[in-house]
Amino acid sequence: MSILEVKGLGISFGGLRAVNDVSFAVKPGEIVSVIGPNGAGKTTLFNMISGVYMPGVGQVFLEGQDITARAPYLLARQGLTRTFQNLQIFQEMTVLENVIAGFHLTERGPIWADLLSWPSARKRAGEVRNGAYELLTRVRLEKAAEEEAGNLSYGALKRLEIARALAMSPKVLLLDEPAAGCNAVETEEIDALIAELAASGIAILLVEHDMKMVMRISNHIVVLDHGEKIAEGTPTEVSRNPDVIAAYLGSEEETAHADG
Amino acid sequence: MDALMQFIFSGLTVGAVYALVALGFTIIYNASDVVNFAQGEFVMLGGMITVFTFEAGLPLPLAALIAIFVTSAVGVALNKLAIEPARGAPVVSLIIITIGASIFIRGAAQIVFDKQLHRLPSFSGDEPIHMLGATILPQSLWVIGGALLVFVGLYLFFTRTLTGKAVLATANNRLAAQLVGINTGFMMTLSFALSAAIGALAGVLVTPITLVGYDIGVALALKGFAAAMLGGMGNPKGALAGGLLLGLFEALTAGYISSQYKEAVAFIVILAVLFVMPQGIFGEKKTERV
Amino acid sequence: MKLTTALTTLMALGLATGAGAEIRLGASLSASGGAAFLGDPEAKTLEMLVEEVNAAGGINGEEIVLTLYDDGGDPNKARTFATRLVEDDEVVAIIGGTTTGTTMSVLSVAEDEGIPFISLAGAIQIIDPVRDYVFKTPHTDRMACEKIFTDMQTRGISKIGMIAGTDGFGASMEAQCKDVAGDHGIEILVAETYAPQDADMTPQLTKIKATEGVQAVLNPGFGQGPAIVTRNYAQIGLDLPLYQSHGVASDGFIELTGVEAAEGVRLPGTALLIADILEDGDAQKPVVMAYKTAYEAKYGEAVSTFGGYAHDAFRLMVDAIARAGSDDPDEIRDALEETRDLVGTTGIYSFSADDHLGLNLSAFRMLEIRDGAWTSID
Amino acid sequence: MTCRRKWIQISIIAAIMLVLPFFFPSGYYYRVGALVFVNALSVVGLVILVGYAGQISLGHAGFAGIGAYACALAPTHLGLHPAVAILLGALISAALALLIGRPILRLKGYYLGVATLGFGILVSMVLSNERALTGGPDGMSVPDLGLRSLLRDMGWRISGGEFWYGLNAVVLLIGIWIALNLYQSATGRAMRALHGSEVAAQTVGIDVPRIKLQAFVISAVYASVAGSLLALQNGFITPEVAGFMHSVEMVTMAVLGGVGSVLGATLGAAILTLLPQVLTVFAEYEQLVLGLIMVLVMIFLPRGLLPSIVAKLRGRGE
Repeated sequence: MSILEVKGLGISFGGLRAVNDVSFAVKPGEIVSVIGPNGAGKTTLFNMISGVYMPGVGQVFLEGQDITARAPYLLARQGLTRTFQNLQIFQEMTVLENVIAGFHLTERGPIWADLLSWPSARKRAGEVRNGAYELLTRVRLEKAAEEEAGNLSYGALKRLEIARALAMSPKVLLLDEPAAGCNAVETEEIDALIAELAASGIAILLVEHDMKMVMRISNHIVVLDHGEKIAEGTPTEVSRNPDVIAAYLGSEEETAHADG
Repeated sequence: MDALMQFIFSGLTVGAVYALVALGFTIIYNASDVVNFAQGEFVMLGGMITVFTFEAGLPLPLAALIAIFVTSAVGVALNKLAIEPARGAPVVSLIIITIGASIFIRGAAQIVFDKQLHRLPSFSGDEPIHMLGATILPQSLWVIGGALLVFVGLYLFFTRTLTGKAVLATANNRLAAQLVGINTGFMMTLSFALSAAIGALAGVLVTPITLVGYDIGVALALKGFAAAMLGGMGNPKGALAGGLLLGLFEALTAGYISSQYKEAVAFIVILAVLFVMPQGIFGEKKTERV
Repeated sequence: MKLTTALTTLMALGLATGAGAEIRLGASLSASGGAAFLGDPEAKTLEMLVEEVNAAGGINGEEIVLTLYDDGGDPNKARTFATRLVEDDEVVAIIGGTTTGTTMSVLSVAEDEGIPFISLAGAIQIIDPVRDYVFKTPHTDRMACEKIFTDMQTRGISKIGMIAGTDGFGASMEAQCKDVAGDHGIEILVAETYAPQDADMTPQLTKIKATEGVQAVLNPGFGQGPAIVTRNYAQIGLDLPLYQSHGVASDGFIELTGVEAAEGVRLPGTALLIADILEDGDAQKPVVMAYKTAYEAKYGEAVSTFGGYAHDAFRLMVDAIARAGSDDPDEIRDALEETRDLVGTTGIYSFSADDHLGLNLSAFRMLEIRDGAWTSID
Repeated sequence: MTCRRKWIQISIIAAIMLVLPFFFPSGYYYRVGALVFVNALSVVGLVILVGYAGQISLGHAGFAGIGAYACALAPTHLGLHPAVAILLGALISAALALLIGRPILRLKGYYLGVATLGFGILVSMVLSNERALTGGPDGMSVPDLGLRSLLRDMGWRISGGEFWYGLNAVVLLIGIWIALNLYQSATGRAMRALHGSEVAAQTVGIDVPRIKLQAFVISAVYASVAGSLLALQNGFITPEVAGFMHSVEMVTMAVLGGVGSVLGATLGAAILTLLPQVLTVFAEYEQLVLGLIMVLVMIFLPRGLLPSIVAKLRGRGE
């Protein structure tokens, strides 16, 4: 039984079809990667699934429930969350606070209790603080806990985003290029982290450019080109698919021309 | 019917004043993403300098030219001394800077000039023109014509000239603009000069109708800002439409509903429009990239 | 508690050393802001007159020290400055309050601290009910309405339209006029308003023009509004008599309006405006001429009624201090209340325990603009 | 921020409030102090809206106007005690903020600016035009709070200046305490999170419109209470209190001092309240100097006085 199911999803921007009729499913504990050349519509697909964009056609199901175009914060409350390709960090908060913010759903209480620093509010804050430390340790950022997040390196911020997403104990986690801009060591760390998360039962949907990583950790791969799904299958199946090879080669040629 | 025409003439006259101020907002916003709350002071300077040079004995056209030139220089100075050094500051800081600058200019004007009200003679006399059962002053036609002319000029500038497109590119992505060889610093200077010149021109045109004093800028800036936002900030079409609409709302409300609440009605309309169109009438909807 | 005692000791010390060969006067005026049009000539007048009096040897040999603050028309600031004048600058009397709002703020400080205060604002509530320490020099706007309505009656006008500014001056006078119109058999058929910085009033005037039976139009307001109203009035061809208020009683008004549009406009003004054509026997002529000549020579601009209010307030204060022979605030207050027949630019003042304005309608002169000049038609 | 830092900040301010009067040469300084506190109160509210949640308001004086006129009107028309009127004003402000906040807060940046500006202008217009009720532009008087005479009956005689200095100080301290509580709470963190990135805030389950609305309502209540206190201590109120310039003044105080920090905002309020008093020595150059200071601070200390100074000191220390 799949936890996340995408059926015939599509969207157009000003007459241009960015994504067209894409369907696939993710099971708990599974790592599904979406790959494709630049501009294939991967991030747009993510934005539709996570409620940032309203899909033109198609549906998204979470645990069998239709969640199409539902606001992101409601999806979060149902256990679906994501990270971002261009980082979306709470810059002026400390690293620890960023993760605590991820515990929002656990921590929130009546506003008057927050305003008056009522014991219940302080108790809640104390609890999530410990949880946040644990998560920071897990992504090895515990030493930077009190630093302003804006001061961290790119790779560290990528890990911070994952920690923040984990804070809300998601059932489905969408990771948009988690290893982009990371060095080999950092990539490996993230690699291991993702595998660990999947092992704990979280369904993971991944967009990633690092093909080695994708091939290594994915259970299932969806290939997009010009907004259309052109192939789907296990890493081995996909890597042998002639359409996929053509799409990648073609796009590289185009890129070469554009650069020249 | 005659009354309606009179209300419309009044609305167009006042609306053209707002539109001229709003057009000034548009240029600077297009080049720098800054809403310049000192825009009203440019209008004031245009009027005051013309009045004082004219009273000193210079012919009116020459006095107006001097005013426009001096005000442009003030605009450039504003950019160099206050806006450029604060590049990248958050919106609130920029609002404070331009409001601070407007207080400064006003403070200087009350010392350099005076605190009295002044008027210029109308360019084509005071004999009202009878049209469609209503009357309009020749000076109103000057103002309306001025607004239209500035609008057409700006429209062509931004869509047909390379420099105009370079100004837009500067606002859109400063770094990218620099990379393709646009002198972004010059574009900023140019847009402040142009914006100040348009403000000063507005001052020259409206002084025979609305009179000028050192403190007329705030009210004008507020109305011009509201008009620009109504039309959609950054678009000359929006500035013109926003200004004229705001003027018409006020005049028609004064004529048919209540003169006491004409501004209230105007603002309620603005709120309603923004509720439906959060980017104003002609504003572009921005899609957030994440 | 200790604090309080420490403070009072300190203040007592301050007072003791403060009382020397000088008389401390305070003023809070709106020399900038929306009412700068009024406050600016007031401030200039006070500064000029202090110089004048000190040059002539001061009051009973004591020099006047004027502390003048610009409250920008903000009542909150005015109150702070009033507190500062009383507590910190230790003045013995205050002149000021350009607008009714600022006056009301200063007034409560003056009353609480027992400092005589002469206001330069129009509203009747400043001196009605009479407060111990509060006086004022301008006519009330109610009197202006009465003067205008009386003139209308003599011309056989009984139905009028009104267009008023929404600033304090316009709104207050509009309300007073509505209040007293009935007493003079005047019916207000239509009442319109405009905001102080409006550029065009033709919609409102068109409505008035379209109202059946209107015989004249009255425009309470100050600043550019009345000038634009008068020009729009001519533009849409309204040929009914137009009455303006004392708020625009200055030569500047004719300049801003233009000679043609201003022709025939009537308003209640003071002797100051027609100084040149006052009859030689007129009691006010020497005072008015002296002030006008000195002011125009010093500042190079025409005198206005508002500067005249400050002039009168200063003269009243100096006269009272001289008669009191002391700079004790209470004695100055008593002397002020005993003022009899002091000739000012606005009128001839006589205060009493139940009249802290001391002017009657006779001080107002109905003026008409003819060929770009003021003429008296009383 | 830890709990300890919260109490350190509050203690510092309380200590300054207590010590200052020993250096006051005259009763006028109590008046200025009381004004500083009242302005600081509304600015602390703005810190929550602008500093925490990253939203703009150019019409917050509208709420101050509502608070002020509640204290002027409710006692005469409804027979309420002025102290109750403060609460009534706060309630009306909160309700109004709740009502208009939803549609307005969907707007961003300058569009939000013009919408809030419009709200402020509407309030001041109603106050100014409904002459029969509000006395129009000339304003109306406000009844005495009665607390001072109560103290007098209890044998504690203090001047009006001292009374308002003390009362406003206490209210401001409470206001600061609440703002600091909020800062380190779930709600406050959610506000700061959406300031950093609205879309990311959503992905952790934060109901962005709701949290924005909460910030708007809370800051409206601050402005309203500050307006009430101002009206009560002045004993007289005009529509200026709701005017555009007052809104701008509030935002300027917040930004000048450092809009992200409660302490900085308090400093900003102090400086901008004191400035016009100090600048009287410049006479007609006052406006010129004021404008110049605003521009210079924003250019050279873009994060506001306090945060910039703190950052500089830290930089030197390291």
